[in-house]
Amino acid sequence: MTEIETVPAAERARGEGIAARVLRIALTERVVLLAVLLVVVVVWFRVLGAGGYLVAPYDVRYLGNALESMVPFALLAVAELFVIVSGRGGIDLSVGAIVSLAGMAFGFMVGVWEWPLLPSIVGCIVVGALLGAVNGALVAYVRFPALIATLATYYAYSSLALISNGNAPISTPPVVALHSLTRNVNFPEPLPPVPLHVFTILLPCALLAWVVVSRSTYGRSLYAVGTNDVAAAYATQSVARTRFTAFVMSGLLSGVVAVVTVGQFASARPDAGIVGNGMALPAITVAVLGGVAIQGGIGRVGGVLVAALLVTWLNAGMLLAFPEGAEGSRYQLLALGLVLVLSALLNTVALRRYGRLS
Amino acid sequence: TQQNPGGGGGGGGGEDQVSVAFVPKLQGIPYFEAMNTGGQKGAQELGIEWIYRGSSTADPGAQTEIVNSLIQQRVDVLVVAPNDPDSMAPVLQEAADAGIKVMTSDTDAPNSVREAFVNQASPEGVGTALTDALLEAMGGQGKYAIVSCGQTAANLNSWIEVQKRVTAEKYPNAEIVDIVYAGEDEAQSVTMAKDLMNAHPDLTGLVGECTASAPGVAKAVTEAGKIGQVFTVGLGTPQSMKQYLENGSSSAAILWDVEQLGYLTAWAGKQLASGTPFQATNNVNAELSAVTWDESSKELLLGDPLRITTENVDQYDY
Amino acid sequence: MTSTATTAAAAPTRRRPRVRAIEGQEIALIGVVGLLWVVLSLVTDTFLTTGNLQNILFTVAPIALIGIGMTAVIVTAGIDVSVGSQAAVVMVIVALLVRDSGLPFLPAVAVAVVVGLVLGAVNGLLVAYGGIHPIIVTFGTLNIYRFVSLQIFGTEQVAGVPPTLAPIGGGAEGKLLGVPTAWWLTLVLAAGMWCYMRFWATGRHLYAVGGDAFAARLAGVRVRRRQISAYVLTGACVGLAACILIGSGGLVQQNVGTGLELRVIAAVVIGGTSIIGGRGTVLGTVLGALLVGTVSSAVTLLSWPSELAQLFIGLFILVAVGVDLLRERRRSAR
Amino acid sequence: MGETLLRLRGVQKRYGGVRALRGVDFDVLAGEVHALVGENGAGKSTLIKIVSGAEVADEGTVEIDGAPITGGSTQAAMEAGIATVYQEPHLFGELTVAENVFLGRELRTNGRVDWAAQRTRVGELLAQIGLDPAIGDVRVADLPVAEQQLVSIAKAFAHSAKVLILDEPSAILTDREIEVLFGVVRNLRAAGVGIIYISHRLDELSQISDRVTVMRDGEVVATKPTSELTVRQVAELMVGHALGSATADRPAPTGDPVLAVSGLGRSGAFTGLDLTVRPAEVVALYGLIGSGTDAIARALYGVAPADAGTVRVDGRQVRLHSPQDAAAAGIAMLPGNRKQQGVFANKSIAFNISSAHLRHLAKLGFWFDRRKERSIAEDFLRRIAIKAPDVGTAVGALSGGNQQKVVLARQLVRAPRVLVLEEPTQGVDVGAKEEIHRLVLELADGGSAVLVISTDLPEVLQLADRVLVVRKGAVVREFERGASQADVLAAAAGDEGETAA
Ligand SMILES: Nc1ncnc2c1ncn2[C@@H]1O[C@H](COP(=O)(O)OP(=O)(O)OP(=O)(O)O)[C@@H](O)[C@H]1O
Ligand SMILES: Nc1ncnc2c1ncn2[C@@H]1O[C@H](COP(=O)(O)OP(=O)(O)OP(=O)(O)O)[C@@H](O)[C@H]1O
Ligand SMILES: [Mg+2]
Ligand SMILES: [Mg+2]
Repeated sequence: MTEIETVPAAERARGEGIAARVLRIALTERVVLLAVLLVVVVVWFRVLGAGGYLVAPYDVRYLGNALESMVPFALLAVAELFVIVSGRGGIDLSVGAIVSLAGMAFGFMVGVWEWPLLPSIVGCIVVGALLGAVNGALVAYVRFPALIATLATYYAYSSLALISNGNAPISTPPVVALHSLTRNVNFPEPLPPVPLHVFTILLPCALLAWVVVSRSTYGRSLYAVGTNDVAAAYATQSVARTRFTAFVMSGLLSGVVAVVTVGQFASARPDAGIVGNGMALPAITVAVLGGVAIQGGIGRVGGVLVAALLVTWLNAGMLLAFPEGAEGSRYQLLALGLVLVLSALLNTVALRRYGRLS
Repeated sequence: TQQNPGGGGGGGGGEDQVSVAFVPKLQGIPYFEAMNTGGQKGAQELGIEWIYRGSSTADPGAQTEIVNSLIQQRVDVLVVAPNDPDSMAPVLQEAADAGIKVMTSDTDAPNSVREAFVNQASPEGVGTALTDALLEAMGGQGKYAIVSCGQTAANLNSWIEVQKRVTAEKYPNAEIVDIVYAGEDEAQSVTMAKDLMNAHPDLTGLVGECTASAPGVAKAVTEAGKIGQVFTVGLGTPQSMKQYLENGSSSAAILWDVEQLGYLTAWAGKQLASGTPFQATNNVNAELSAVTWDESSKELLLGDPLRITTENVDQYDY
Repeated sequence: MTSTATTAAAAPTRRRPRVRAIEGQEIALIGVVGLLWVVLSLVTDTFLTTGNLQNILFTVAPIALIGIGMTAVIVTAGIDVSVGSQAAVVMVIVALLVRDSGLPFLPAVAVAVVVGLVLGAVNGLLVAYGGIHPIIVTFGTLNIYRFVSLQIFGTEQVAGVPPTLAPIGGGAEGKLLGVPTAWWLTLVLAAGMWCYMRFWATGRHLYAVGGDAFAARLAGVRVRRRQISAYVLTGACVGLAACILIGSGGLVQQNVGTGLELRVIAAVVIGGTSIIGGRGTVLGTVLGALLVGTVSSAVTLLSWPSELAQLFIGLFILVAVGVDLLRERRRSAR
Repeated sequence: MGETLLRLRGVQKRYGGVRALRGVDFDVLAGEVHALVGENGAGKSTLIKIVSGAEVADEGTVEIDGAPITGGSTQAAMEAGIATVYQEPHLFGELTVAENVFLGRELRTNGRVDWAAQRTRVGELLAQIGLDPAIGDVRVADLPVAEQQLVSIAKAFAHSAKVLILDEPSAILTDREIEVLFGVVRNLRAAGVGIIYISHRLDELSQISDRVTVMRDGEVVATKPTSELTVRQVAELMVGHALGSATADRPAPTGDPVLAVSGLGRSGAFTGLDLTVRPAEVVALYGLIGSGTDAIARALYGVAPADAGTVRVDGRQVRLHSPQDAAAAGIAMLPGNRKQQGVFANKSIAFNISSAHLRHLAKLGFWFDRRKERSIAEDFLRRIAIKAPDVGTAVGALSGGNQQKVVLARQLVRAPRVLVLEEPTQGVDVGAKEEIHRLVLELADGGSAVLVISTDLPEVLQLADRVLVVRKGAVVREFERGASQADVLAAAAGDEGETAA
């Protein structure tokens, strides 16, 4: 993907030793850096486990299980990739709220109006896309700063989700039955059981997103618009539509996540996407960790997915390493914060070391 | 399955003692810490291992991850106070499939495979106690409002239903004028309580529905200088209510003996693990000599709620 | 920036807009807030009561106070999403000191401010010298500071905090001439900051840094020092706000401050501060906070379901910023 | 001429792999104007950035008045008496003119900024460079570009400097503004200030400079008194080889007009524009900055659509409401502001060239054909000597001239019927300039219509078959090939007394 190459060509042209090259790639290619980190994390926890420092084996079975919690964040991080790459401070704070609201819509379709499954899923995703389209219209056409528009819709959507069913979750039998969407599928040993929706939802969506971002003409204009929208306009790109579409994609993926969460929770919760710290901040964090540059025009689906996997398995390990009370979930916070800041620092070092143009 | 020698806290499956794991809704609020204390006490006396693990936010997703880690740990008994009963049901199913005995405590997951629910007090009991305590202070009449917490919290909502009914039936001259949701946020509940007092100048009562808003409404009354005009009761933990009980801004805190609830949970866990069936009434310990078991709903009932006032507040160190 | 003007064809030297003392956005806001207050006073007989106004002002104070720092940060094209976690750290430390070591008022405030300064400085240094985008830095520290505060809490929350800080709390002691002292404090600081950002050289430099940091550096502006100062100031404001939030004591929960950052940012952007930096004033921020506070209390006063509050806040953000957008567009169209 | 004010010895600077400076020695004497010229990427700006503290030299020394300055602090450099106008004007739209002029070095009385003093001082400065003194407290964002550039020059005169550096100040100035500039420069020289003057307009050197230093590939190839050099010699030193004469006399174009514009207008910008360009014809629109030529270009390309009149391409009337419309009609445009409107700096050459042809490069309507993209880019890399190792190189790593070639290449991928060029060689060195002219004429010879919009008069006269002079948004005169500079300039400037803005 030379189009997001940031290392001066002269750099590559200059003769350099293998070791130096490896170091350079590890430091400048976010995906590689993350992959390395991922291996380190897994190996490290295996070692801890072997040394008896974990309260339970950190084995493939457990890692397979952990994937369940990865799916929403991976998808939402990809959603953030679209909007952040689209540039001019693109960001979507409303994804969590969209998950809540679209999820409630899904709940009504399946659980109250008793639509069949497929139409309901489509319906849910469409609702998500529409909510995203509102953001897109505000940002791309009315030209609100993305942070402001999505902050506003975050508030609005969350409150609508709560009002929609008088604060109550929807968990009628048809909704409860949806849990089968996210059941584990077993494989012959030594393969671990893996949540079904990793195959039915995460991988297809990720592949689709990759094609759109990295292999389609839309992806090209997305990067162009995100890098320099004035130049993009002169290069006959329709800037507004490209940005708009990015937000629609974000909403659409949030709709998909809504389906997943309703399945996972076996109920449509009006606060699904906003309880605790909400889903938006973690998703943005994962996206950024995955190498999506806040100033736009830079970022890859691959990086984001690896980042999501890294965070998931790191968190899973933390729970076994710090069994006492809330220690586990606390150290998850610390780890996430440190990984984020340190990897960003590494980038700075890399850029200072290898030079970054404009 | 691989063993892990002396795995920190020796969680690992089936060896030495019975391990009972309790997952609270969230960590770091006195309520569940007290349950933990009681649980540990119980574990000591009953010779079982007590594991206590929770998230720092009341977030169903986070809770599921924790439960997964405990399933992975192959504990013998898993006890959960679910943030979201519906979403917990399937997870409990997975635990059961992994051969773990599952139960709920403090909050139930009705349509789940749990084999027992340790119920601190019936919604009926709590709702009535709250209403009675408040209207006693209000002189059996007047307008009052409820500051609840999470909009979706199942058991809070069930108590509120009872309060509505009891008020209507028992206190014709009393009226609930508003119900607001402040989240699990004390500062927010203070603000909203003040808003309510401003919105209804003739308001004479406030209920803090959870351990965050109970002290919250009392603080609001104190700051508004309306002690004696506006009475509050709430579902608060003794130490956090103490100062307000003493300055009179709170007439009473409704709760139950949380440590005993923890103890009972541990005891029930042991029973399940050893396959001993529950009796109609069970003698658990000195304080809990007659805990009733309802076979149909598979519920252990701790007993009647406590009314905590200046007299008895110092008996509780949480 | 120069590009903004490429559309402007030769405009005659006369009728050129001078810079005004109060920006259009602030006028618009004063209008909106004023209108809202008038309407509420008319439709409810409970809005225009000292009790209610005091409550609004007191609730708004911490948001506006942190907003003062946040305005500076956002004007330098930065952002600080860690303020909520910062507040948690300060509050637990101060609450424990006040309760367990009986720390008196002034020292307590001093401690709060110092802790805030330190937390802010960490952000500032990472932004200025770490060369990391502010939103990344503060997302990181958001998690880290939350961890720190939880570790200090331990398994407990801090209950039974004595009313040491009541003089700036929400109670009767916290009033001066019937107005919450917390609000006086906010007003004084806001006024000071307003003058600083308008008349002091380094204050103006904040705008230059936000406009184009590299160009500012070429012009001899101490870019890094300005960036750091903005985050440090925010930390200090968080310190003070924390004291207000502890106020007349009572309970400090482990989840204090969650979501605070969004409320503050909302106030700042409603106040007309450009999220891409280089533009904005403290006055706008205070008005923005006032608007948000009024809306959420109004919802209760009208006994509408409380979850509607957020809906209206969302809409008001769009309205307030929309007005600003139109104004901007007309200006650049000239 | 006085003693040495500025002395550089063995200065080296590397950007990642690029060696921008390889051991440069350079002196500036008191009271001299020292011209610094070189091809794009020769290292001029880098040298300047080091002297002014914006960058730190890897090796070598910089002395002011014999006192070595440690680089890396623009503050320190300024205190040492160095004032700089950078290549791209750096102004702050939200700050007033006065605040911009004194930014970082405000006039203070006991600590506080002395706004009154600044206002009076800025008034004088603005008057000096022929601007309305009253605009001192106007937001810069509210000024037209030309005035902004002048403001950025006023900035450099604001403080009494020992050494004044002007990096291509004339690049976007009109000739009469340049005259104002020269006037001020001469006064400063007389006052004993040492001035470094960077420009690609070699014809300026003889008017303003005392000595010339020529750089090539990060090295100084010559430093001589201006009097001892002809423009041609300088140019040859820059490129390192003898130059062929560029002026092509081309057959008089014939045939039906490719581009026919009638009554075109946009309120507030220009009115009643009639013009036709025949196949293989190059027509130039010449006007001072602010005359409206840029608006005409944007209207023809649909960026800022016209609100009156019609445009026909090959006889068909076309609707131009967006660049897409223009492209569909066969109109391509080379935008005037390379940095803002042209390049995707951190993206590859291939990306930059293909970016205007995504649909053209699509399979099945959405799949992007990266192989085709690559081959097209490599083809251009060969055809027009773009100095880059491969098409994967990030465009930001190239110097101005090479960036310009890439942006031009983008317009040539599908030979357009009409090519609109806005300032095609702004800030581009003679070598690259020749190259770009050759490409443009090639395209024209292929039967396309070319419309050049430039404020670089020699270029206009050299390139165009016909020159239309635009003033105040209307065509005031037309010249055939061979018109004299003086006539055209006079027509463009109009009668004395009115401001260039
Ligand atoms: N920030 C940078 N990072 C990497 N390389 C750079 C940077 N700035 C300049 N260069 C490289 O250093 C060399 C000198 O650039 P410089 O801008 O000094 O040339 P110049 O003489 O000013 O050219 P021009 O006449 O186009 O302004 C060029 O090869 C350029 O690509
Ligand atoms: N973004 C940057 N990239 C590279 N170098 C920088 C950057 N910002 C500053 N510097 C270098 O560090 C020096 C000091 O930073 P700057 O003057 O911008 O802020 P400052 O407050 O003066 O920093 P300090 O307090 O460390 O002097 C600058 O003169 C410049 O050489
Ligand atoms: Mg410095
Ligand atoms: Mg240059």
